[in-house]
Amino acid sequence: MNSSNLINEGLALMGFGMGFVFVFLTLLVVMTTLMSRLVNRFLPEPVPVPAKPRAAAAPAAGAGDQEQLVAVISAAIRQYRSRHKQ
Amino acid sequence: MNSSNLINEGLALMGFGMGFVFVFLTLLVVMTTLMSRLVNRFLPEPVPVPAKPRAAAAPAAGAGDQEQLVAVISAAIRQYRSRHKQ
Amino acid sequence: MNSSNLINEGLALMGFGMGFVFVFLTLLVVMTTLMSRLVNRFLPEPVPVPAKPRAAAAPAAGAGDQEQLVAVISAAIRQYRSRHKQ
Amino acid sequence: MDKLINLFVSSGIYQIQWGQAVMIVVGLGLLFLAIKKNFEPLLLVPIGFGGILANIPEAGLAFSAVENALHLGKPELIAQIGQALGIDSVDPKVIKQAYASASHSAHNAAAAVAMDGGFNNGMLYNFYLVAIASGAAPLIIFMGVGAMTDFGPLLANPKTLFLGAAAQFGIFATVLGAVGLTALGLMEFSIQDAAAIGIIGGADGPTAIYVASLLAPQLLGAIAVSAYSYMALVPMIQPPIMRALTTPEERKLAMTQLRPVSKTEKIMFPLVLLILVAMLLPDAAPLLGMFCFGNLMRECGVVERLSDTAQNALINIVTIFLGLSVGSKLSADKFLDINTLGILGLGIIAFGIGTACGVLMAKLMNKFSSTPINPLIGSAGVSAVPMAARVSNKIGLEANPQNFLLMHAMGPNVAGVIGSAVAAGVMIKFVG
Amino acid sequence: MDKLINLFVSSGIYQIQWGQAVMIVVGLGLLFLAIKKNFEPLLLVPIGFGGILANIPEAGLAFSAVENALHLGKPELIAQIGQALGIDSVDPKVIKQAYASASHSAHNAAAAVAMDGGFNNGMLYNFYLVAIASGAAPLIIFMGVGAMTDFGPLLANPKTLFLGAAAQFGIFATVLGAVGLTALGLMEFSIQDAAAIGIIGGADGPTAIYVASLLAPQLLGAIAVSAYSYMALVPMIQPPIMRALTTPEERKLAMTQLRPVSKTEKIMFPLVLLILVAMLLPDAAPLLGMFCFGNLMRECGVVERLSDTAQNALINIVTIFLGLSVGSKLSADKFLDINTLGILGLGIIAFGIGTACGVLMAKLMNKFSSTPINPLIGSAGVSAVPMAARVSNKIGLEANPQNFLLMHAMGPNVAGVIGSAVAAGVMIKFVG
Amino acid sequence: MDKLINLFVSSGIYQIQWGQAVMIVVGLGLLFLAIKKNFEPLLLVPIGFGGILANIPEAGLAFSAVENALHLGKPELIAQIGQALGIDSVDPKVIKQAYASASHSAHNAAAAVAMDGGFNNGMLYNFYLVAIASGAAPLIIFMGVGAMTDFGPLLANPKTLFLGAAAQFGIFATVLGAVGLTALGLMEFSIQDAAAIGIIGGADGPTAIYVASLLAPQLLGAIAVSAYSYMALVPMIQPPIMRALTTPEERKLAMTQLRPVSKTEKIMFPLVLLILVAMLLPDAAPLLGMFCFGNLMRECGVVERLSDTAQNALINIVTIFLGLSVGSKLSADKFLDINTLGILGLGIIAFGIGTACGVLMAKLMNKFSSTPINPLIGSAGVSAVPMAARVSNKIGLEANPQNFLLMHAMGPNVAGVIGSAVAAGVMIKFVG
Ligand code: NA
Ligand code: NA
Ligand code: NA
Repeated sequence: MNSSNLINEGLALMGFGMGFVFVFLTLLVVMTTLMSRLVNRFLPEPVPVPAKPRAAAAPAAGAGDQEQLVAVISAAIRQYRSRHKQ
Repeated sequence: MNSSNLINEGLALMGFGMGFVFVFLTLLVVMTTLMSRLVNRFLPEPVPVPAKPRAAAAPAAGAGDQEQLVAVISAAIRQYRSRHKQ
Repeated sequence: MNSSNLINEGLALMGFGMGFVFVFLTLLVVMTTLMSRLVNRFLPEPVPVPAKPRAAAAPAAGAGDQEQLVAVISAAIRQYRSRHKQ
Repeated sequence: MDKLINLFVSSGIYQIQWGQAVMIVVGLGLLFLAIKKNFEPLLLVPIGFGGILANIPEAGLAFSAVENALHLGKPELIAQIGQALGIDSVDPKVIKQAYASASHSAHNAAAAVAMDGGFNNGMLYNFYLVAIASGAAPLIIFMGVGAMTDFGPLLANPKTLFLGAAAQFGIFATVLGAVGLTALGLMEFSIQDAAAIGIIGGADGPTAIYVASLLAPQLLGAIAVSAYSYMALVPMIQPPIMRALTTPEERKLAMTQLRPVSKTEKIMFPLVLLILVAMLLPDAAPLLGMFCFGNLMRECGVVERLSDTAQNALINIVTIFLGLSVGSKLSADKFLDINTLGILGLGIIAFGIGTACGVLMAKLMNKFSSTPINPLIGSAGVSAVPMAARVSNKIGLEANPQNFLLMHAMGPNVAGVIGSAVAAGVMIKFVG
Repeated sequence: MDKLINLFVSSGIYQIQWGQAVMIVVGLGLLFLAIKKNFEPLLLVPIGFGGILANIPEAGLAFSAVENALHLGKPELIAQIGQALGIDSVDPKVIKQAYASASHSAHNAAAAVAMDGGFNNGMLYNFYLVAIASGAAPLIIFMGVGAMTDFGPLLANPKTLFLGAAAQFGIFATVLGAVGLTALGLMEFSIQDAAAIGIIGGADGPTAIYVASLLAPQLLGAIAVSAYSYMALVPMIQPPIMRALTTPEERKLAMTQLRPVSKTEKIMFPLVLLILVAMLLPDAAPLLGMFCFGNLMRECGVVERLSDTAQNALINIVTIFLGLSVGSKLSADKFLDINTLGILGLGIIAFGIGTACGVLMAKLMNKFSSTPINPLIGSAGVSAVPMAARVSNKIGLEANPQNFLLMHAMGPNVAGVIGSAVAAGVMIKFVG
Repeated sequence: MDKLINLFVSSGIYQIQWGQAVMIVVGLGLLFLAIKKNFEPLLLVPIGFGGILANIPEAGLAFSAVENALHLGKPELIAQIGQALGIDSVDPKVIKQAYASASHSAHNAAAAVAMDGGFNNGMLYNFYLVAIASGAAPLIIFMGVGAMTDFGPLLANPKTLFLGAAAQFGIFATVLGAVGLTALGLMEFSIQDAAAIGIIGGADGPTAIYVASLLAPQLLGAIAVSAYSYMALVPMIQPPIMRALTTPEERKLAMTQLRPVSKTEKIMFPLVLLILVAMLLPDAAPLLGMFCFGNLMRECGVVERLSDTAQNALINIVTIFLGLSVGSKLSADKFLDINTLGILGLGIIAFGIGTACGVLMAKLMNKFSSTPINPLIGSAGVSAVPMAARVSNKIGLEANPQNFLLMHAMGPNVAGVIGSAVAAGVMIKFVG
């Protein structure tokens, strides 16, 4: 590679690189701000979850958890397969 | 593999499997019970071995330990070789 | 290998081996003694370095450290290259 | 400008496939269950996170060099890989199938071509090779579990081993269920698949992962997720079954206090178990051998520092990589399959049947035993240590607030671990 | 007598080359800086020691089996290695070059010939293969760093992410500097080399090592030494630049107190970041994925034992081997090169430009922001956590003894870690 | 029915060979010595347990894929393996011998055939490859030992290094003994075997394992068991020799108090030792390099977290796998050999001669030294840290209850570690 090519590559890398870093971090600012707002509106000041002993915490799981688990995954699979009919 | 074959395989696996699990655990019950009886008869209520500092514990080893070590291993080797004469 | 050869090898290994071990450890005695003398003369009774919290310790590095780093390494490279001119 | 387009074209937004998006949501769902619902978080946090990583479009973290080359490589390279595998096709899908069933040598030849072409194994794929394909991680975790297990209650009442045996019926019933579903044409499980699925009923994570990695690696993700999820759900799954199969009188039954167990007995037990394994079922030797080794380190009292490390630093390190490696099997093409639903369904059936058989066995033993046996401790035979024993205790306390069954239930509970490892050995022996 | 001569002829004293002696002194110098001047000792002690080991004459600890065979083997063996690499020469130097650029298969073929001839990889070379060439060690350390990172200050003031972005300009300016030096004929860097050198400006050790291992493994030693040395020198490099670019009034600026951040936000943040990486820059997925995973383990509160291990036993073990492996790249033939000087020079420029851009960005943001932003926190955007934030705090206290900037500077400080990992992903994408 | 028969035919009870049964008993014996007699339990518990695992019939845990294929494979597969090794025979025994002495490439070719045939390395064999064949485990343990070693007493009185040198005579006398036994036709040891056996006299476990893995891997099991057993027996072996060679007056001799040693000296010492190794004996560089690295981490005071990890989590993890790997060499076909008895016999002679030479050297030095040297500290030169130093102290106290020799004996004790590592380097250099 001759040297002007190399310099061009360097300039391109700088341009794209800094551009991408700014775009990425800007999006991160936006998404983080949004996330914080949503969390503070819909899950406001959550009672600080003390690391409860697990024995106590586990049974607290709602009775519907297992149906929920299967339901969620089966919905996912159904939707996936409906798109990928062979 | 056709499906009846597969079912047969499943049934065989279940039969042998559960059978083996029960045989194995029954033997374990027998051996464990036997072991506990032997231990409690011949090594009754061993003075609870406090994790002695090793310096103290090591010299407690009987003076015959080294002969014992060599004796046991050489007996083993002798017996083995007497069987496997080439 | 016939057995007298093997014995000779063993004797040679013993001679060279013990010789080398003594030479090595003698040199280590000499160098250690020398090192201790140098340390005790030129870096006498160093104020016991308490494991300072790093935050405090780091800024204590003299201001010339960075020039020093580059200088030392560049001197090394220069000297190396002057010898290895292709 | 080319570069900008290139950047966008190879970005996740442009390239993401529907399945990957779905699986990222599934991964987030597992994290939610682990973090907010306390579903076995030690495993499900790494598994869920690994599942998300595995589905990042274009990153190929969960794929081997060959898979990455087939996805991104030029046609000539793909054709070369096909040749290395001994097939003529240039269709990546065909080649991928051939690769999945290739012999060790053909596998290596294909990998060499892919690497010569500049492709590499993804990070998670390497973790999988080292942690799971080698068999090491589940065995090391089992050693740690052994170092955490107290066989005292079992030694005080060895008969409870029968409860650990009975509860394994869930495993084999599930095998039958899996082959039944296949016979009915609803699923497509081989006998190996069925055996690996059945082991979910053993309620023992490392055993399930070990067996699945040997018998049905392509199902490993679904099997591990299912096993750990249902273990977390034991407090929901078991009580109704236990109540249905027992009368209030039976549940009130008080058991006689356990005799003290001497140190020597505890040291001897892992050795007795090991000898029995050596004599009867060599195929269970890796699993139960490491388990007994961990337990011997715990009980012998002269290697505390090794025992501590096995229970802490080592098991934690291995858990992190085991979890991420299992997550690597949650890539959309492997997980989003009707079989996964079958596995989830069969898994819960296995737990239910195992629980029921344990309770029924306890009722039977109570009939013939000189000392009373509360049927509620039978359900602990499925293992899921120590959750199942706690469930027995809780249901017992509901019936009789003076009746503490916890220590009594720990016997069948640890017996269940042995029982499912034995069942695993039988599976490996017969269909491995 | 033969043996005695043989012993002397193969001893270090007889065989040492000038370059090896110089590098042993350099290794001792690094140890001096680490131990007496507290230059990032956790890395520079193993690196310096590894550097000495790598230069022990005749020991070949840092060399592969092939390199050792080329150095010590008989002519026939050397010729065979040449044939395995597909070249006709019997000149070890020519063969060595061919080996360095050989394909995966040719590499393996040469290694097989060397091992058949009785040569083996050196100890440090094996460490390098396992720790760095596999990519594992920097990623595991990054996971540990994630587990040690508190994103609270960043979440309280997300705008500070822009400071972390601006400071990455040092990276790309350095790339330009490296290609400039090459264009002027002073150095010989490829664009890959330039990119790897630029990452020094990210002030983040594991990221620099990860990128260098992918783009320019032959420069890895110099890049790692440079990165860690300058990170240690941050308290010397940054203050003059910060003072030059700010007025005393600006430095006195007090910032409003940070709002409290909820647990849920902290749990969500690594997931938000992960999704963004997944959508926009898959090439940064290994680095930022492991970082986010570590942070999620820290914040989720249900896997403390894994988080503890990631922050202690695991990261320490990996650091030991990472350091020794980096040291293996300090062998004289790789390190004593004019390029190393270029890397050292460019590295410090990168730090300076990054610092300056961070400060200038903070001044700009202060103009448009509703709440005041002290420009001194901009310099923390280069990362070098937590040293750069401490520098911001210290310079701030000099100007206004009531003004504690530490927590405010932690936001850009951790943002700088994300920023340089993103920059690393871009580099890998475009020139990898 | 077939399956039942199959299960029984492949069970341990049916298949066990006499040798395996014997070795299981030997393994139980080692566990007994470790647990009840406190014989170096940290190593002998894993070694003994590994020995049992290695002898489980049909499990093949200690065998490579090729060995397993030769034992269990069909005749065609066995013939193919023979071809891969370049021999025409179909006799598994002949093929096994060819495999044991095959070149690296032939070894790999045979392994590929075996794996294509569905056979895999056993678990313990894999542990052995990673831990010992790679050389890593003994070196990492030596690093940890370095991090645990205080060279203060040695630095206060460097002359004691001569005692560490003299005690190595046991090593070389044993080499001579081994070749003598071979010359007499009683045993069949090559010069490599003899060298590896001699190292038992170094009374240093990791050094013995490292040397044996390089020079005589087939004897590794017997050498390691012998080394650790005799180290545990030091309190029995040494006292009679020490008493026989000294007069009561000599034993009463009081030594002058040791001067304090500065921090800087302690930091410099590992570097001085490293440089000397680099200049004189590159073959000892891996062993002594890692040892010095561990010691530098300990003394430099700036990397406590690395030093802690090297002394705890890391050394414990490696010890577990090192022990199991050594155990894998206790399979009946390797261990139950007349040579093993020779090794056990020679090992104890080595300890005895080393002890005697140390004491005699101390007596000699006492003649020429300005300060008094109690001959009892000479025996500590065999290493076996810290047991041998404690023995010196104990025998000294018997003669003179006011005379505490412990710290004086620590000097030769750690000198013995250096001495045997140097001897190991010489062995590797000359016969490796
Ligand atoms: Na179970
Ligand atoms: Na940065
Ligand atoms: Na020694």
